[in-house]
Amino acid sequence: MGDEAILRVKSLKTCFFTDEGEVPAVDGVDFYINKGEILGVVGESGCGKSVTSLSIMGLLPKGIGKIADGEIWFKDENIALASEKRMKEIRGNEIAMIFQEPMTSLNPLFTIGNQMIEAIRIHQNISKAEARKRAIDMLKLVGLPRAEEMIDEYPHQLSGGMRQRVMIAMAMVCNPSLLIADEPTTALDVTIQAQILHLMKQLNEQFGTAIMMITHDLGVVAEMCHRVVVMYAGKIIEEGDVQTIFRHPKHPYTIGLIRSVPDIRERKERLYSIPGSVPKPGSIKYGCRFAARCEQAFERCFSENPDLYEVEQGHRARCFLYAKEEHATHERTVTTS
Amino acid sequence: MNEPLLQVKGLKKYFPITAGLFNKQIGQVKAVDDLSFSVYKGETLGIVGESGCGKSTTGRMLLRLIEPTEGSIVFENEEVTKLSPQQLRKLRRDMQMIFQDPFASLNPRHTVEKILEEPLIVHGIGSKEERRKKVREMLEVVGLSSYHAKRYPHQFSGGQRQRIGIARALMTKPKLIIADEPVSALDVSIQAQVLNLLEDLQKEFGLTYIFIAHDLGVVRHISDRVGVMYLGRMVELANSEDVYRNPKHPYTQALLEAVPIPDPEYKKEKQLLSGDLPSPSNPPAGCAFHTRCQACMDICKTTKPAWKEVEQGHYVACHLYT
Amino acid sequence: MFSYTVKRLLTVIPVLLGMSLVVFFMIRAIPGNPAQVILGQKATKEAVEALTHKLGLDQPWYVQYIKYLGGLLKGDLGESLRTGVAVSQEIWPYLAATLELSLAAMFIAVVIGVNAGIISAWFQNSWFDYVAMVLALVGVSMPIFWLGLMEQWIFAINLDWFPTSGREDVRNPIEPITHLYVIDTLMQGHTDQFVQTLQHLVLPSVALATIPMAIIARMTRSSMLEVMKSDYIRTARAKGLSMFWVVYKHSLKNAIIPVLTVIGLQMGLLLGGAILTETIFSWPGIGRYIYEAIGYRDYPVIQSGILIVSMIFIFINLIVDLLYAAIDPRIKYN
Amino acid sequence: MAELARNEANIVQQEEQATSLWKEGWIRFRKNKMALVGSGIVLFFILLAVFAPLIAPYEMNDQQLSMRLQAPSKDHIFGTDDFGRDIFSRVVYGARISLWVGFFSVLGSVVIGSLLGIIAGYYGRWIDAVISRIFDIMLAFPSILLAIGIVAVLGPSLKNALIAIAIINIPNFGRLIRSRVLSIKQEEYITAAKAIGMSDARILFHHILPNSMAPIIVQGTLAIATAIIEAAALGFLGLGAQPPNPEWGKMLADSKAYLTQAPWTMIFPGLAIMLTVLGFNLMGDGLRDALDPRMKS
Amino acid sequence: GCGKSEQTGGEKTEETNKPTTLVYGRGGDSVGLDPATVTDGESFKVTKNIFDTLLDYNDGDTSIQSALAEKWEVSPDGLTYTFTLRKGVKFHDGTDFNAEAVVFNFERWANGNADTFPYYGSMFGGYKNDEGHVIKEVKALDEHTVQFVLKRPQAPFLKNLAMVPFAIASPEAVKKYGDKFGENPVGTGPFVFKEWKRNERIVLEKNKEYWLEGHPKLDKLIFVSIPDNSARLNALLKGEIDIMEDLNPSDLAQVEGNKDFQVFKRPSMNVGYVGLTVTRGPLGNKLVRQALNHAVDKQAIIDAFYAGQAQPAKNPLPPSIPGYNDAIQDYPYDLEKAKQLLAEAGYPNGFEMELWAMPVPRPYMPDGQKVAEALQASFAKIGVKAKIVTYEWATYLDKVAKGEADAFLLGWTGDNGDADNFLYALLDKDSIGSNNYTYYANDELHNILIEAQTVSDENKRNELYKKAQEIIKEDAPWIPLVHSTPLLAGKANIEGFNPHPTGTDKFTKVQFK
Ligand SMILES: Nc1ncnc2c1ncn2[C@@H]1O[C@H](COP(=O)(O)OP(=O)(O)OP(=O)(O)O)[C@@H](O)[C@H]1O
Ligand SMILES: Nc1ncnc2c1ncn2[C@@H]1O[C@H](COP(=O)(O)OP(=O)(O)OP(=O)(O)O)[C@@H](O)[C@H]1O
Ligand SMILES: [Mg+2]
Ligand SMILES: [Mg+2]
Repeated sequence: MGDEAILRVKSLKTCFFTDEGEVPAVDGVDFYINKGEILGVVGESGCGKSVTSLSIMGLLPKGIGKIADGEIWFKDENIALASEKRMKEIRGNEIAMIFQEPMTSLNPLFTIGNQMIEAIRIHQNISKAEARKRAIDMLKLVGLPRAEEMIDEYPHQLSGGMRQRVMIAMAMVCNPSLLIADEPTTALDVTIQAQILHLMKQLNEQFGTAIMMITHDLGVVAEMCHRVVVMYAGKIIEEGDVQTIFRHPKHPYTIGLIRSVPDIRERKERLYSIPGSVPKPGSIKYGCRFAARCEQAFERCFSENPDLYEVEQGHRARCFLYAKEEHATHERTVTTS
Repeated sequence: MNEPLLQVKGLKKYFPITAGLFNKQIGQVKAVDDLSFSVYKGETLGIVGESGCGKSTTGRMLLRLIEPTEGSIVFENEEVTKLSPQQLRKLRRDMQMIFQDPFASLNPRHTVEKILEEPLIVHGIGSKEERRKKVREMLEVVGLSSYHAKRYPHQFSGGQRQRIGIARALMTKPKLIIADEPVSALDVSIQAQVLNLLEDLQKEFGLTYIFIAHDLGVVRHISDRVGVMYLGRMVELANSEDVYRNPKHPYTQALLEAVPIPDPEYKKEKQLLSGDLPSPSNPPAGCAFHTRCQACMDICKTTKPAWKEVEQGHYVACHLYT
Repeated sequence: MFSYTVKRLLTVIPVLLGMSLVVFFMIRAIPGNPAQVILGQKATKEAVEALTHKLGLDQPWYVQYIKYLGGLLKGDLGESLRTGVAVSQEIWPYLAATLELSLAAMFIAVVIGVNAGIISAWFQNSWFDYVAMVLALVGVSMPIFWLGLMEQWIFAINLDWFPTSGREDVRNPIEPITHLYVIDTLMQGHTDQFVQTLQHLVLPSVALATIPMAIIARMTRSSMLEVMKSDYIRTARAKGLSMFWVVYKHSLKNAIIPVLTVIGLQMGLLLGGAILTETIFSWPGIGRYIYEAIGYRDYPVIQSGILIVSMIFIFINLIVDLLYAAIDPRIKYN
Repeated sequence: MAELARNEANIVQQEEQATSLWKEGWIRFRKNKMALVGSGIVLFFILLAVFAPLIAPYEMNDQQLSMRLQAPSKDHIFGTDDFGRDIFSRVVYGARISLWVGFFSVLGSVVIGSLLGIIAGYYGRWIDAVISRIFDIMLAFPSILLAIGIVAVLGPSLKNALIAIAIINIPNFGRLIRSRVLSIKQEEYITAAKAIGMSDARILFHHILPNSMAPIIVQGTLAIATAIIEAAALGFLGLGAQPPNPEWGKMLADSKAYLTQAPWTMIFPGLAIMLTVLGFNLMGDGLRDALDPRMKS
Repeated sequence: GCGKSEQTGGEKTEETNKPTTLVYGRGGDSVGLDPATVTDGESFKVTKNIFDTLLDYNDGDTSIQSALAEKWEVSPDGLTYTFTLRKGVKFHDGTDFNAEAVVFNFERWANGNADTFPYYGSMFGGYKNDEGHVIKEVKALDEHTVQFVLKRPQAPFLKNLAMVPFAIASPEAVKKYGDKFGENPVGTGPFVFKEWKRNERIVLEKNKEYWLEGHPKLDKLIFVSIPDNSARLNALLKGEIDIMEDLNPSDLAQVEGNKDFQVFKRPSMNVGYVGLTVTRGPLGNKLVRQALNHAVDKQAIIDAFYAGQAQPAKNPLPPSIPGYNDAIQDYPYDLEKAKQLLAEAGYPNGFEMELWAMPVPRPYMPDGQKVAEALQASFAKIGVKAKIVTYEWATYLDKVAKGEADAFLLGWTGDNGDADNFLYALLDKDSIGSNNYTYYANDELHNILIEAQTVSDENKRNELYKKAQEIIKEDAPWIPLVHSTPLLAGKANIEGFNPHPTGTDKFTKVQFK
């Protein structure tokens, strides 16, 4: 599988300089995305999803955060080390990104067309008129009505859903091989969310664009993604294909997460809930970061850092329960209700 | 069901849109447009709908934090809309509110103790000693510790803050609690904690809830009955089971279908709603939903559908059921 | 937009009315009879009384006020008590002098301030940022009258680079057309005078520019930082835009809006508040004109002068508001 | 089950002290180097002012006409002025005047401005309209002219200069507080307070006022800086402190004639103004970052 | 357009290569250029050069010399004055100067009032139909002879005629411009009015037809206003102006030390004093006033704030004026004596009072505040605590005139060099409410001063004035401080500039070397 990988992140560590010193927001993250694949990245707020994506794009706020360690292989290039010039070429062209807030992600003072044409002309040496045509085509492609008029309108004249479509159009305009979508639908209403997800899936199928889908909504993951990585407190704690993760989650956190989501299909008697709350980044020095909230934690969890143990082919979990040596003793099956 | 605790009839709120030098009114936002429902003692009435459909406005009008434009609200046989400011303050002992944003709804400069004590002070309940004691008890009830009393809101996590908000609402032992999206700002794992807490408290204190949310799963989980709102109107109201298993209104159906299900094997055919939510300042004539409705008929474009009980306890406003 | 402008101008009326009332009473509360002042220390009592009567200063205040207002409505700003010349006619050269000075100061302030702010924000926490912001803080802390004197001492007296005071070389006087000498000399094609005009402008306008420059730099910086944190800037960068474009196209246009307010405000302040600088550099400007009129109790000049300065101030703010709309499509004044 | 739910929240517990926003602000402030430098400068001048009699080597008004306009030397480190008075001593005593004017004029503006601002912001309607118009009128005046006018009416003296400065700064505070009140009124915790049946007065005094304090303190500190310059400007025009008071602006005006012959008479008082003002500005900036991160502008 | 020229040194004529434009820097602008209607010195400085008077003062003092009138005769009873006018003189507008023109001017003034022609009224006792009007009639005997007939003798009549306000204007121009004559002055003077830019400059050009042969020397005379004394000095040092007035005494050394510049000293005809308002508190006591007189070290003040360019005053009028009583001994600087007097007056521990300081510089008081500070320090030594108070100038005069000040600084520059213009104007009880700010009233003094006004015998008059000064010295309503020498500075190559004691200078003979 690895050979098809378009992006491969290796022990990425990203730190922020805060009042408490250098705090790792992302701490040794490994994952890959295959060509044409939709990878879901789930996790609760603050676990480092956005930071991971910004690290890949090389868009960490300068002077505030930096990649402290690790490699980011895009195709055959470690872009963690790439120059700003090279990154400019990659951004928007080979890796595109869309953000959570469609309301604020477009510059309010420029027309849609202006912003799209700009995106095209940075990477392609074509005339304004041509670029404009491309932009209109793209807007049509993402299902916007009145594309010809809309291109001269300002963002505030569009609804949230329309803006997110514009964002997608802009991201797709150079036909990137990877699209990073950071919670693209969180700010939208369900009915609109459904439209956008549908659109993305369509684009993925049509153009074979790999998508890194960041979300905290397990429903979205289940519906969209081929493979999933689950993040917790700056680390990936479980990884596997979507069926496996939802059917046979291994890590206690993943299990808890899946069980605590109310289902619209039927009413559970009582929700399962993970006790406690997410630790602040950098606050846990030793052991598994989930140990304090974990019902199955044992001594080792508080003192040692677990690795990402392979549970089966392509399914890994960061939990001592699955550490190879002790695999037998702590066997445990979990079912989602 | 027993007798209703709260009865709402024909409730409306039109916000004026003003402009210009003399604040001339140039239009109005029909935030809530003719709402009628009842809430029974001990139940949880869920209200769902997309953003801007008037859920919060409704919740606030019930407490008269926003003055209704029209309509009646009867709480325990008292007409809320006619109360004097004095009576209103008394009413607020019995009706309380939990807010969506656990960050904004607590005064950042007050200690938790002060925040929780204030409802008691305002209503002149107990001596200082008694009040302090109550505060500590209440903290334990919502799952915090008494030593949290001296801290300030920003020293708590979102979930903890929401617990403080809940504790504040409970201080005066209200009968009805209006919870306006109490969990939508929280992470899934914390959301479950708070939902569980709310359920526990309901049992313990015999509370009645109006639970406002846009997450259909959450609403289903917590509500006995569910009302679905669209553009200031209620389009469907029924038992939670009925709404989710047997949605009648095309909007409800579409809404339920749009919700992503956290189960990769559950594949369903979706009929996506086209288009966006119309603006409440300029709602479509007739049935407000007709612009996006796949079962739209001619009558829908001109005539407002009536609010009708089509099955036992199942109300729908749709021309399909006339 | 037009109707908005009209409406805004209408709201100005009560403000101006209030101001005229305040000024009217304030200057009459200052002890001292204009007639006495005009006639000087040596005037006889009779002469003073006669002049008081002639100027109508022995009438009840409301009569005087109503007359003044009546005049204003007809566009009559009154006549200077001292010179007998119509204020409307007399005021322009002073106003022009101040305008020229303020515009020059603003030009310096904006060009340097905005760019310093941008670069500081772009290279946040760099040495440039650090130095620029310390300088800016020193700038806002500067008593400009002191700065003006120091400039004179160093650059005019010791180094002899610039003239010490005035607007022009008295030996080579400029024939005024608009009274904005930069324009006048250019129109007449008198390069030597043009250069002279600029030389005269340098010291006072630099002194005047200091504070606005500092404020603008700080404002631009913080506004830029705010904007550069925003989602759409991240979007722009994610598109692969170079930092230069991001800064000068996407960020600047957004960040400039609060800066515009400051520019408008400061421009207004310069117009009426340059008294000290005008005094130090013997600049025949409106601030000094009004200040001296206070000394002479020249009521019409004070009243109308302040009113005009304030009107310009308000007018500039209106222009700033309209500029917002031009920059920001979200703002629609209708 | 219920028990479990209740204790869930406590599982991850960091033993934290209760820290109010004030305390947090203080902690942030302490880390801000520039702010500390500013506070240091301000403290320095406050100490100068307080211990002026101990620090100043000479009586500030001690005229020695034989020692006129002496350049800085060991005996007179800042030189002497045209009365042969020791400039250093006068600058030291001048700190008293400038700080006094700065502080009390701002206090006056803050008290009156806040009162008007609160009334306007809280009661709204026509009261707001009237007060806001008054602010508009005052702000439309070129402030230095307004100050000059007020002093002309009252007569030039330090006290009257202080009053004039206080008056011209009223609308700034009034507007600040008004807008704070308006925005705090929109905060959800105010709705929450209303929802528990709290009276308007209590909301005003327990919620709105305390939450307006931070910007007042920040703005107040910065306003002291401005007020010191304004006082010096009035002094420079001869409309402020009267002789023999060693007000810095007045000292500048008095020695303007000696600029070429005895520049030290100008340099030191000017530097003193600049440094003090810089101190307050630095401190104000630091306070803003620390107390009111939202107000950055 | 404007003539282009080299930057510094002004315009230079081709042949001689010496500058012919003189720029005169002064503190303020003129109010108007019709000398009869204005009262301010800044206006007179200009009109003096546009207009001529019948008679003029001699250089350096206030004795009389001929001007437009070549000769004059006075009848023995002192009631008839006959003037023979200079022939061939033309106004700048080309009309002839003649007796009719003189009559026209005097008629014009006499028909005015205190508002229109203030100086006329005060110098000639009123207007046409007034009781006190001195001039009975002005007649043109022929083309070049004018006769004045007075109702009663007026001692300073000739000196009055030489005052700038009574300059002869072109009747045609007066008729033509009416109210606007003040902006379009036409006279017979050495310079022709060219342009006036308010608050900046007034430009005069050479009157090529001037009656004084070979004069004026300059082609152009420009008056510019630079309010601030130091700024004006800077302008001079930088060559922007050629002469500046009101040189700060403190800058004297600097100018004197610079060989490119020279200092001009204007002969003193002024007095700077501390008024002691006799109606206020302790100051009502003569002994207190005398004590304060003893407490002032005038020479020290002069050294510090007049750069030595003044002489200590003991009388209210300067020594150059006839009638000055040099026999009077000033109160010596004697603190013990002062204390003793205070104790005698019942204030052994002194008292508190206000000391008002002038906010504006005047030749007799270049820096009121500083003098006040020095006085404050002096008074403190005898236990009198003086609080320095100041007001904006107009307010200051207003309040002082109302008697609101305890002790106050003020001064006076003589208009015509007559003792009456000092003693009566400043200290007679008739002048209370106008220029007698101390509210000092002494009937004996009053009688003497009134008598002196009508006596035409010079010696008799002088005796009366000397007596008056003794009374004033004893009553001590003032502390006379100084008779200052106003300082001007100019380029070293200026010639023929002799500042006149009246403060208005004619530039006819001024030129660059
Ligand atoms: N600019 C920053 N400065 C300091 N810390 C930061 C910054 N941005 C992010 N962090 C820290 O990095 C951690 C990870 O943040 P990140 O934004 O990646 O979370 P996320 O998983 O995207 O959460 P969300 O679901 O809320 O978007 C957070 O705990 C946050 O405190
Ligand atoms: N004070 C107000 N003035 C004018 N319009 C208002 C006001 N408050 C709410 N509205 C409008 O009323 C409509 C309903 O608002 P409301 O807050 O009740 O919606 P909601 O259903 O709670 O939405 P959300 O899910 O976003 O909280 C919206 O269109 C909103 O813009
Ligand atoms: Mg994120
Ligand atoms: Mg809401």
